[in-house]
Amino acid sequence: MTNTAQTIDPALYAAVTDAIRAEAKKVLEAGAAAAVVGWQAGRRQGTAMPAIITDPAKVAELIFSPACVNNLALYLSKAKKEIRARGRIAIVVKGCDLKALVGLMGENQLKREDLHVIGVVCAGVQRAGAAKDIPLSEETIAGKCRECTVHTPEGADVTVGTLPDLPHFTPVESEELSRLEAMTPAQRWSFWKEHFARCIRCYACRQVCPFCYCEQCLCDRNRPQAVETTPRPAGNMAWHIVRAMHLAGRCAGCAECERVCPMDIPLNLLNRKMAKELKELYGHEAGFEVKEKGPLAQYREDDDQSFIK
Amino acid sequence: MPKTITDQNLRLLIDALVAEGKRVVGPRAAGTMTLYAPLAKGEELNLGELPRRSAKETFFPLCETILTYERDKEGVRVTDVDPGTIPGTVLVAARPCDVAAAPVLDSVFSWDFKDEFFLERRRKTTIIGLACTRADDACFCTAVGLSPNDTKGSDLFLTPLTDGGYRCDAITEKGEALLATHASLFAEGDGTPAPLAEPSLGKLDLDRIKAWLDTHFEDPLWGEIAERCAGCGACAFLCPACHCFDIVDEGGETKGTRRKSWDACGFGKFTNHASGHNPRDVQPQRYRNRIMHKFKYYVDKFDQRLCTGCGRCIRACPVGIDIAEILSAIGTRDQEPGTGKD
Amino acid sequence: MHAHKENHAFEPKIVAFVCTWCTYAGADLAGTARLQYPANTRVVKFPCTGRIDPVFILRAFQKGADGVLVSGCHPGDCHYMAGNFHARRRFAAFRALLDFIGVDLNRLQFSWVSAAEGGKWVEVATELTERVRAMGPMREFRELETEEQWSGAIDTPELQAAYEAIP
Amino acid sequence: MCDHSKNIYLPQLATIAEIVDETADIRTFRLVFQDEAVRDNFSFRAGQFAEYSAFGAGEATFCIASAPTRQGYIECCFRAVGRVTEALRSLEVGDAIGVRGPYGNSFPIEEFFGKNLVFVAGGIALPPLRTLIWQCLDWREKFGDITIVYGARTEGDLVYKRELKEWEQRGDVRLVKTVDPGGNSPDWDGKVGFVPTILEEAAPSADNTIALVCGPPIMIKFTLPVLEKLGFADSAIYTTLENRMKCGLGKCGRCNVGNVYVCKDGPVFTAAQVKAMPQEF
Repeated sequence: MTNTAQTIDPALYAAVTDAIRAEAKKVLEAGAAAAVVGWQAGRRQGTAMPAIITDPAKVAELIFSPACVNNLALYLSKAKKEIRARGRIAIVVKGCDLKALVGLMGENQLKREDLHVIGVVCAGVQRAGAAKDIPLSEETIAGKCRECTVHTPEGADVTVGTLPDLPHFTPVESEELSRLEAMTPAQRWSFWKEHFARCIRCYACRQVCPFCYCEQCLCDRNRPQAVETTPRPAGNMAWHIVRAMHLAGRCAGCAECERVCPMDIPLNLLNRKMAKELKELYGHEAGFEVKEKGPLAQYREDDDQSFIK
Repeated sequence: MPKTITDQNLRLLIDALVAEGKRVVGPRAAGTMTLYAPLAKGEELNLGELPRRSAKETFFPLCETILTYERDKEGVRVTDVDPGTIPGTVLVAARPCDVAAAPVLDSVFSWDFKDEFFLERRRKTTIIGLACTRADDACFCTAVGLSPNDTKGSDLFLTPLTDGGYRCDAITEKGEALLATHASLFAEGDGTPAPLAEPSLGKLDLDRIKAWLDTHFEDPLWGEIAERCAGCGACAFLCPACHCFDIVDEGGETKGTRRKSWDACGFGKFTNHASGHNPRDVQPQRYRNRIMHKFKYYVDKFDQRLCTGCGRCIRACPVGIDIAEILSAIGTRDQEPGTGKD
Repeated sequence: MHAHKENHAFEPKIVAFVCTWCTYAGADLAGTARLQYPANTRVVKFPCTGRIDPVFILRAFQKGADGVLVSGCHPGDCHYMAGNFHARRRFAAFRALLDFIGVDLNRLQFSWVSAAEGGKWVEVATELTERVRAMGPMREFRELETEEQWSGAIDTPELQAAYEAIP
Repeated sequence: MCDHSKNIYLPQLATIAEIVDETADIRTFRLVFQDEAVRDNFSFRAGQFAEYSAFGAGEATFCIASAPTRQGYIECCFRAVGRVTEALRSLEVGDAIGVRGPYGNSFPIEEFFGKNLVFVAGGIALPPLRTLIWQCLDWREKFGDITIVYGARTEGDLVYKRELKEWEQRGDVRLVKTVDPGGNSPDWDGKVGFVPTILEEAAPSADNTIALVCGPPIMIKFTLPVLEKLGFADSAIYTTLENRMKCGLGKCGRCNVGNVYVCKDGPVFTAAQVKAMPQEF
């Protein structure tokens, strides 16, 4: 996988688009799925948004492009009951999205047999706020995609696309994680304090997260109140700590929380850190295999307890 | 008589206002973005891009204290917040779409009961608007009846000139006064205006949209749009005109603060009753309220619309919901009353 | 690194979250045995360490604790079989998170103290109290508590005073 | 606290003078304003509501349940179901709470002069009518016949039990009280049946009569057709709506039903008005 050009060949996306449409048409016509959850183009040039297609005549609306950033697993979580109520759903997933889907299965939120999974080979998607230029480049590719290890989803009912040679990208997320880890606690505190102070508590991070499907979020509860609801530095800090903790060992790393943050808070850094810790401590990693229990829902008698007196 | 001001003098004006003890709020770089924030000096003014959050927080803070309380054996003591203590402010280089929302919000905050937290901030703030020379594909001010050089709400208005300076028009007495006190920073004349921004979306027929909304409380459209809505508050919080808020007590039983803070009608718990009953139980109902409030309810009540076409909700929506697209669609819809099916 | 901040007036507030079966009984034993330990510790009793949500630890810091002690039964001794095993993983993860956020972990101590270990309870409580005393007050969360977004900042001295009085 | 505060969100302090447990979970507070001037000058109309604060928990919205004709105090009645109501419930006589109000519109009582009145209430929804009932009883000569149909799930769920007795004993009111089937004890002396059924049985004349209905949505749903059958026009039927509110002042944007702000245009509406609203409550 070497590529001397610093861009990604857009041919992949066009090929995948065709394949998604064909597969969608097939499953809808055969009645194998009541709806296909995929992406469609937005009004603005170079944008895309989630699409729920039920009519085989409309499959041509489906697309795959570097703008197809959304993790559609969100639409199969308990938070979106109406969609699942339609019946068997076909869903288009990138590798990172599939990990979330698998996580939801592990948490008994979904049954594999209720889904028709259309896996797409993905070379990367756009960074939030990047220019909508084609092809995707060092400038415009999302941070998570620079060090993606799941370009090709595994275990889907059908997987479409062939991965082109990819350029080498600097792994900015890992580098940023290392940079933070090397800081003193006081430096890290001021780093996060500054970021969280900008938070406006729109909860976009929570609402797009496939794993934030609780009917009653702890942070919306007021008897007792665990986290202040006002967008002040104090409550913001608490909210982001609680969010990161509740996703620890569950997060599949799709980085949607960070992408959607209108205040550009690097939320995936927290998720990455927790994923790294849980891998080191308990060997857990989000993947394509359904696990009955997450790392914080199980234990071993010989787990590390060097931090306990 | 029109005046002009150089970019350098605009920054000196900010320095002078700060020196007078005014709070000067304007676009300032904040990490990866620009935000409206207090400027310590003119140099901090950052005119490169549209600030990520609207300027509404100048009048309607994200969160503000409305009282503090203390409770002990003697009883309860409440400390009032005097809205009169709000500092004199100059909002500088605010975009027309942000500024135009302020007079619209005056209506709701002043009908019958007067919300002095908002109104006092309005009274104490002088607004220097700035025409836009660049629009992106989310901008649609012209579609909702405004324009990149609309002076609605501004006290003083700056129009960029080809030479990098600005033409400066006093719109109100407040603006005149500010101009007069700092006359030495301005020059006579009007210069050559730089070409204005040209938002791409055509003018919307807002009356037709209103007429459709009047009769389509129930319509399949709401389900179609909002099926993908994730239910976050990004659109409402970035919007210059959204003004829903919550009132909460924070602190303990013995001491604490009552605060007013931004809220959003897209949140599931927004209208939830203590009993568990929720009048707007599903996302399409909530999204409908958002559109209805902006383009019908507020029009019915105050004859104004809660949208200035800034495009922030379009840029920020995690799932690509595009209000301009929805309005265009509504504008071309059949005006026959709804089917009654949602 | 905080040791130089000598402040004799400073009495740290230590919140101890303990399980009722082991550590609470251990602390009780310390009391009946008239063992001395600093009076800074406020004990909050739980049925099991498994019930001690990391949010409680966060909340304690937010509400003004200078140090937090979490203690329960030794592994294998849990009254509910595995509560403390589950808690152990959760605490390990939460510790890492707090550290990454920038909370000095010297303010947070976990321990296993059985019903018979009154002496160990005294030792753990004393050690944490003295360590935190040397570090000085936990300023980070307290400062956050008083910070406002610029737009909502309050300017009257009266209100500022009333406001600062809020813990 | 400043008398001339410009802060519309600032409550007045009131002391709890009396607590009455109406049922196992419904409680009445009698409140006396601490500030003498406020105590003397506080005036409201039947149907208006207020925001009551339990400091530290927040504010909750209830109607003012006492009659405008009774001065020197106000009363509110609430069920402990949420954060604020539970905090209120934990308070004792002598404790202080905050009160903001009165807010909203009211029953147009002047328009009822010379008419017969039928009050229909279910469960905890009697307080919004009780304020008007007492005002009408205090001004008894201004009205024709007064009928009160009040029901609850069980005997224990009836509120204002002492007053029900008083109304029963007065010669100038017809009280029909009922409990749902199975909700009665052996010595229950009222009716057994759902409110709409009992209303139909009681069959008050619609002639020159105003009906005032308040109760859970399901009761209202079945009561309106009964009233229609009895000959009541929608414009002669009044009800009160309740929605989640925060400001009570027409600002915060959550209590609206369509373009109607319940806190400003309501809470009192005629059935005709309610039917014209989008069905969103």
